[in-house]
Amino acid sequence: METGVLHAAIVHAPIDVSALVARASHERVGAVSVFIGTVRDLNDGREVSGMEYEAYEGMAERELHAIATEADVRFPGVRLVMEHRVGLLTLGDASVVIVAAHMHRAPALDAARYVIEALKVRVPIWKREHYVDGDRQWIDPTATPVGKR
Amino acid sequence: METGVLHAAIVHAPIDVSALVARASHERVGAVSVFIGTVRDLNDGREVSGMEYEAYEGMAERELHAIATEADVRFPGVRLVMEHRVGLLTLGDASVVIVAAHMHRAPALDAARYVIEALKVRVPIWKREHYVDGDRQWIDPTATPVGKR
Amino acid sequence: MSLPVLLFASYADAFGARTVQVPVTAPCAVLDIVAALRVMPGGDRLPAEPLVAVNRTWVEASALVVVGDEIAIIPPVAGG
Amino acid sequence: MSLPVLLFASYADAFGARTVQVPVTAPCAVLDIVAALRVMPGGDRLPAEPLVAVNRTWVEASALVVVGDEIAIIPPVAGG
Repeated sequence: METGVLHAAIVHAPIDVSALVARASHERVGAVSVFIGTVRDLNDGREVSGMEYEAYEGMAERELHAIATEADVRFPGVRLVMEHRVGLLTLGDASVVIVAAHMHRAPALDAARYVIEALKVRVPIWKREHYVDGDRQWIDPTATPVGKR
Repeated sequence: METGVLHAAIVHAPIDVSALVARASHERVGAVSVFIGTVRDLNDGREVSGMEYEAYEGMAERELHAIATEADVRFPGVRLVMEHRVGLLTLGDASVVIVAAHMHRAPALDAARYVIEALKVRVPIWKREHYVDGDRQWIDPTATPVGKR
Repeated sequence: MSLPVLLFASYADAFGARTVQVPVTAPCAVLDIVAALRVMPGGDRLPAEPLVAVNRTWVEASALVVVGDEIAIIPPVAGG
Repeated sequence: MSLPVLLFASYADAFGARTVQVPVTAPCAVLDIVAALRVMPGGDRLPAEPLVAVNRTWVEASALVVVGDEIAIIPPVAGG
């Protein structure tokens, strides 16, 4: 069974979750952990109509692959498949899907979590919320939330 | 948005993972964590041809629901959808699927993990491995593995 | 009196039945049922302290049972 | 000399461009580029110590850059 990083890509088209799960699955695998990030309709109380993702593509894909490789080293035997979408997404769309499959459940769960946590802090991707009122704003996770200033 | 235990069932038919994910998803949700348990082809070095799951059905569904309710209390706002299949499954079949959706990723990931860990120790379901050589054997997770005696 | 007890998986195989009638005297605790089961044919494959559910809820060995309770002896669970 | 620097998202908006030519003198460190950027129009919206990548790898402010390097000033990331 091939293990490690099977697929780690920045994509422009909608993500096919089932296809990614199928790609990570294998008869030798007993556990598949999937994380799906989706665009939600409210942030800090403002009504969102869509989310625009921008990436430093050459570096983002490289960094995503580096994170997946770290997960492979930490959780040997894991099969990793992941995509992060960029462009203008609408409510409910999947922005990121991470699939980690393993013979056992603990490394499958841990590997998926490792990747999403690292992705959030290290992969050069940005998002701009489009609000129902027509306003748009880049999201800065390091800024103090409006409600907590 | 409705939250809590949306669906927790013991089923006999194949599990439709996409349908369960769709059921947990919602425009107000930003993270969906999915755990899929599958039948694998090797255990303790023996070649497996299939897996037979048996449940104490009335109690198993009740206990699954109780675990999901605990997860809802621990992780308020979570949307939980889950099925455990019983009967004779073949290699690669999903035996259990747990979907936890939440506005934020940490409670989504934690809730899915909470349910699968508790399910493994508390839900009255048993499995009998069918081997390629025709032998069959009930699995006892509390027994000392053959290789570690 | 005798009480019906539900068996599953390896325990059902051990006794060759999914339900057995267990002879006990009232008042009767779970541990009395287990002790009675262990001297029946196939009972040697039952541990001294198996998991037990009464009315679909986990109970301790000291729990009392009455006629009409749904009593189940539970093999080590292995779901997932 | 001047070096091309890549900008993204809110930083590209601040400078009104996705690439800017930054005047510097050799030898040149990342912090020199950032200092030069901060006095350009729109540079007031750049923090004193932004994230920087050279040749698609994260680097410290003290890292030296040479002509031909791909230099990118990275806004707070927000993927996922």
